[in-house]
Amino acid sequence: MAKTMAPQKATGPALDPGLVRKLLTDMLLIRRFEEKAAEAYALGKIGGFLHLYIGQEAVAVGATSALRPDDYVISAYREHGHCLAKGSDPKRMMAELFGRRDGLSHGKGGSMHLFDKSVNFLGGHAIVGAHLPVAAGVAFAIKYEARDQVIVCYFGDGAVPQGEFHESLNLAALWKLPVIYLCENNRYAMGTSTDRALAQTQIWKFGQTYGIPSEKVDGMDVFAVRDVVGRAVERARRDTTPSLIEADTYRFRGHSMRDPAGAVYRTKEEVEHEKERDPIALLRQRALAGGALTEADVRAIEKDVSDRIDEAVAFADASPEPPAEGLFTDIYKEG
Amino acid sequence: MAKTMAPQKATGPALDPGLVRKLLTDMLLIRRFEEKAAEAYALGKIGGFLHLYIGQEAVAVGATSALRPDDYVISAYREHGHCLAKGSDPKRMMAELFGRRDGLSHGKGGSMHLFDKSVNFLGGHAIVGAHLPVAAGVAFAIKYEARDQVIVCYFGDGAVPQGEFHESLNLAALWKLPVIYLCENNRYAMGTSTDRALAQTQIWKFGQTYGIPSEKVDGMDVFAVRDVVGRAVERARRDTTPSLIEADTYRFRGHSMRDPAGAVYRTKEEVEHEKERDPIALLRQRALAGGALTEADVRAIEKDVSDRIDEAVAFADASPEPPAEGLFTDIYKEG
Amino acid sequence: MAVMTYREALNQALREEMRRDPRVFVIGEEVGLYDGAYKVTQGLLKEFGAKRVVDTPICESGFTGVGIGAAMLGLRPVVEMMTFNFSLMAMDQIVNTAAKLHYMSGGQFSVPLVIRGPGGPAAQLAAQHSQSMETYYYHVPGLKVVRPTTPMDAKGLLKSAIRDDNPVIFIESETLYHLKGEVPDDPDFLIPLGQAIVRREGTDVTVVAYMGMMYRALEAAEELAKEGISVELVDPRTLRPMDTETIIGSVRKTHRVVVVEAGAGFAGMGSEIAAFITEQAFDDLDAPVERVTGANAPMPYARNLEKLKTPTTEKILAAVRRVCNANGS
Amino acid sequence: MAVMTYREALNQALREEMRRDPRVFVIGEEVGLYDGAYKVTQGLLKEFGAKRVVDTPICESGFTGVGIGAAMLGLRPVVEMMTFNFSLMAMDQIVNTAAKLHYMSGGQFSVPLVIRGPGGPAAQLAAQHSQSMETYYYHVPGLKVVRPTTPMDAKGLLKSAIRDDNPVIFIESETLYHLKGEVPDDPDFLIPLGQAIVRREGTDVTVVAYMGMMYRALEAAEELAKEGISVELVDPRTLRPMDTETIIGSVRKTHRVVVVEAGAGFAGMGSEIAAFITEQAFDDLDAPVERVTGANAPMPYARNLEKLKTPTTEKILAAVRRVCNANGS
Ligand SMILES: Cc1ncc(C[n+]2csc(CCOP(=O)(O)OP(=O)(O)O)c2C)c(N)n1
Ligand SMILES: Cc1ncc(C[n+]2csc(CCOP(=O)(O)OP(=O)(O)O)c2C)c(N)n1
Ligand SMILES: [Mg+2]
Ligand SMILES: [Mg+2]
Repeated sequence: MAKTMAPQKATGPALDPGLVRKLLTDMLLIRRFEEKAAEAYALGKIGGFLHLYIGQEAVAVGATSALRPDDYVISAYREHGHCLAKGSDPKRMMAELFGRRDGLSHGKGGSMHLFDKSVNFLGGHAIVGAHLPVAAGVAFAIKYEARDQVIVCYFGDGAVPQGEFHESLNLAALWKLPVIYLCENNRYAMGTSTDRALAQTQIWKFGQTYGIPSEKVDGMDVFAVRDVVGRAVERARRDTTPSLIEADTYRFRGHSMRDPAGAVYRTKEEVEHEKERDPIALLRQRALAGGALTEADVRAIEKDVSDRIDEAVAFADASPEPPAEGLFTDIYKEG
Repeated sequence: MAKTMAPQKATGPALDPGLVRKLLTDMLLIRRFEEKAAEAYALGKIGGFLHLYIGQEAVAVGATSALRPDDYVISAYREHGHCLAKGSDPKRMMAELFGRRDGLSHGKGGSMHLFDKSVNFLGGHAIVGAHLPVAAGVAFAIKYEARDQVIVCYFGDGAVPQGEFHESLNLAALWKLPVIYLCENNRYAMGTSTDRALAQTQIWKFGQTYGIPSEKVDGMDVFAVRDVVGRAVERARRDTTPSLIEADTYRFRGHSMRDPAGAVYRTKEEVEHEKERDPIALLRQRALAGGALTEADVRAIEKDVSDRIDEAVAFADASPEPPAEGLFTDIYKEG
Repeated sequence: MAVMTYREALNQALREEMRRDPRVFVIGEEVGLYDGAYKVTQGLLKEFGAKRVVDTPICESGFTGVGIGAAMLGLRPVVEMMTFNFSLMAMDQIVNTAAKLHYMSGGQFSVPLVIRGPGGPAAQLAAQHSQSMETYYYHVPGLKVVRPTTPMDAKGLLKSAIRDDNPVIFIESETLYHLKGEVPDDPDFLIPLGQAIVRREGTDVTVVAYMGMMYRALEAAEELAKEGISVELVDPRTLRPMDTETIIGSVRKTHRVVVVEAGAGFAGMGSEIAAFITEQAFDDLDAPVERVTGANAPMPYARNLEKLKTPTTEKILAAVRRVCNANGS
Repeated sequence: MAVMTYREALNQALREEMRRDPRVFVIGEEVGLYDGAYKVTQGLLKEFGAKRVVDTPICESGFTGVGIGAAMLGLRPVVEMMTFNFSLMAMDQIVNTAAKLHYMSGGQFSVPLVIRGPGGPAAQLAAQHSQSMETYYYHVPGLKVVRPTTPMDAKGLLKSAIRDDNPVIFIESETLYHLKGEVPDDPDFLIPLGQAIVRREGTDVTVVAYMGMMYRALEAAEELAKEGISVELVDPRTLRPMDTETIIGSVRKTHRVVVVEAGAGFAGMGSEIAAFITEQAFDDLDAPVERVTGANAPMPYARNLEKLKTPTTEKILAAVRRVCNANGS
């Protein structure tokens, strides 16, 4: 019954220029969005915790490129990339980070709690492991109503030792729910490397035990992620089969803005070495080498993305504080 | 790193009459204790929930026979057998079930919460799954103090879908703790059969994923259990290696006294069929066939056990109610 | 009106709401094939099938999360906790996710979820299985908390809870399941959340109580009537939102209050009731608000100790007499 | 006496107790190699090694259970919750196992365990990361609950907690870690659990507050002194067992009380304090006990809303003025 596979490397189909453009744009959008967010944080315009996704962009963009707009996505607190990739408006996202009225949640959620119903982005959850059962519940509802959507649930390697990971895999497998659990294994949960947290560091293998199709993928290769997730989506859409995918990736920054990148738990050399696998650089290189894009195309994309992000920052800056009444609205939904 | 084995059947060494006598006595002691407890429950002398272990005696007795007296045991709420096998006094146990002053916990714990420090029996825990991390903690302390004890942690198939099972296996494996997780798979958690609760019904396989030595054993065969646990104990004592053991067993009675045996979730035929594997009958038969015991020996053992249990009931009956002050003692340990 | 047990009233509420709205489903341990550990869901599997009556493995956190996720998509799950003691396993899901999603998303998502099951003192189930769990939940903004005392309330309040767009903690009582009472047949009979009820009118003293304690308070009230003390009995029914108005109204009339609760008193259910009464009606009070609470101890197993743990009618009587003898200050 | 931060005082307490007793060890997420998410355990790994400073995977229920098991065997674990918000994941372990083992075993086993970490409002961490968690625990028989306000208390109370034979919930404050104060050097300096302290003597009104709220209350007291209102400030320090005597003593002197709490008020920390004061000192009160509490809402992210959520010095001032203007009834 267990359908398991050996770790997957990128497959190499001929590149479709339209697709490449889309992927590169989305990855750059995330990168620039977060660079600007980091600046704003330094200026005190963003408060609380800010967890940057920089380095992991290929996962969100590759995965989302395999989804339909009406499919669902849910994530943890390092979710800017997932939310942007799903098609959320960077202006409203940035305004949320700034804690402003025009933010996605009118400033009530902040960086860790982005929600965008208009693109079926279900948050933004800051308790490690807690959104995994919720994802199973979304898949349950999809199946209950016999719809043909799927949900992708992103989570970190840090959620794997948490019991809810196990409860969720069991329920998803037992009830055959159309959920794709996508673990972004960036090797660390804060300062804890996977080998100090897990007796089994090959995370995809946990799915095997439950008979869930389980694969590992190079999370720096946007096409590889797209392929693997694409297959999982197909299975889920066809007959509500769940999947577990482990994407090998790396965060280039610290855990949050409060954790310097070159922290005690990993070496500068390791970080520098991993940066050579920068997923955006890899895609750009491949696009140019294969002729899918020209240098001019890339420059135009970069310019366009920069403009959109500048616009987002200006929008956020101009948005007023949420009104005081906001403190007491949305606690309960009124009849 | 994963050391895994195929399901184990009984091995067949020549029977040691002393050992056979001990095993049969202990199994009968549990059986009679519980039969009398059931009677007392019907008479209203025992209240609350009463979960009988009848049918599973080979597991507790086989496992404990592989332990030293100073080893630890911890269990869930179906723990009379584990507590008795560990050497606790049936008189004080019965008095606890009766809610009397001379009970192990002076009547404060009851059937689901037996504790006996004098024999290193650590309870009696009624929240499914919750004692599994506690067992890891006991093993942690053993290792911390560089002692050579081990702990056996009994739990049901119903605890496997609970997240704490997963958290415990991971910690035990990651930190290499001398704990033996012994799952008594009696095929049902209340009215839920394992195939309706678990995507993976071969419970021993969960240990594999964590690289824990994992085995399955016929839980109706006291020698087979003794062997498998014996090897696990050896590993744990030698170099603090944890183990997961799945013992195939069956409860002959309902989930508790409130659940009639022939309930909706299983057939009468199934129950009758399983009763043919009665572990006590099997042992008796084997002992007689192999010449380890004579009919007279068996009768003497039965008589002796009956007397001890009658004594236990008389003791419990004669013990007074706990004093009213007991309500407020033992809430906090005083300096 | 039909006479039925509290258990049957709950069952009928579930049945009616499931018939009315295909988005309503029941999920939890033993709710289907076994017909419910306490038989509240009896017959539902047969009528509605396994799609809508979902047996779960033992994983409170997991299946509560499933309820939340399904509710986010617009279904209306009724999650059964076999007993509320086990809800501690799902505490994070309830407090950090269910209660906060609507707020954190700025109103984009809501969680129309009911979590129901028995809670409170049971019969000799000891420390881990016999606890008053409402104390853990009624503090939490974003949750509603209901404790129905009668069969009629059980039905009317459960139906309202299922139709409510917010997460509702609905705690029944094992010891009341067999209790009989009149229950309206009308499938649109609802009791709104957030309304207390005066169960017995009186003039001398207000007693606030619910669930099993209400019945003991009633007994006490009848006894006291013989002594010429007229007791007004108020049952909050919903603990959050609390109908402070009805309670304060009664206090302004009687000037004396006893609050009864089954659980351990220190920082328990009655603390808030005592506090807001004093805050809002201080000048109307002729005596301090007295609390009659369970002993400040875990629940012991032994029958005699268990009896000492839970408030008796005698303790209520004594407290009422005390506040009535206090001279107005 | 040395001047050090609250964080350093906690660190020193851990260090001294670990030196004193080899059974004491620290366990939790990031306590070792990372030196603690909030650096409270800084340097401990270096001094005591990985055996006694144990980094865990993220599994609050699991490692809390490990603490309980180790404590049953006589070790004295100090479990760090990275923040107390995450303790909801371990709620069942804490409430159903740690708090009840001693009782259920009739005194045979005990659980000398400290669970510590920051809790309470933080800076723009929003609904899931910024909550006053003491409310969930101080109700539970079998637990002790401590909230230290000053560096000296942080040290003296943590040392007592570690030496205590019972499970102690020890909730620090993220926003106070940098606060400096005098701390005795004596490694046997202890502050007993269960003793409140009068932080400022006064005659007109008693203000009960702790942690961050105590500092706002102090500010208010100084302001009020200028108006001729003399405020007595009482800090309970330990919430369970609560030193009701000291608090009641102060009330009998001042006849007026304001209770301040950071968390959402309804059924929060202050409810019990208000309730027992009224119960025990009703005739001494010249005004109802006022509660100044956090708004009854989840914590919003936006800075301006966050400010509105938590009680300000202004709100305390207003409440004190109100109770002082109330005429004795
Ligand atoms: C239940 C819980 N425990 C602890 C934390 C604190 N915490 C926040 S993020 C984090 C590390 C998570 O790592 P991982 O899941 O690998 O995600 P990554 O940060 O690498 O994206 C921890 C421990 C939390 N938010 N929730
Ligand atoms: C956390 C929790 N959920 C639910 C229950 C109610 N309950 C008690 S026993 C039980 C079944 C457990 O089955 P299993 O673990 O297989 O043990 P067995 O009864 O077969 O010995 C359930 C659901 C509980 N005690 N704890
Ligand atoms: Mg990670
Ligand atoms: Mg079972």
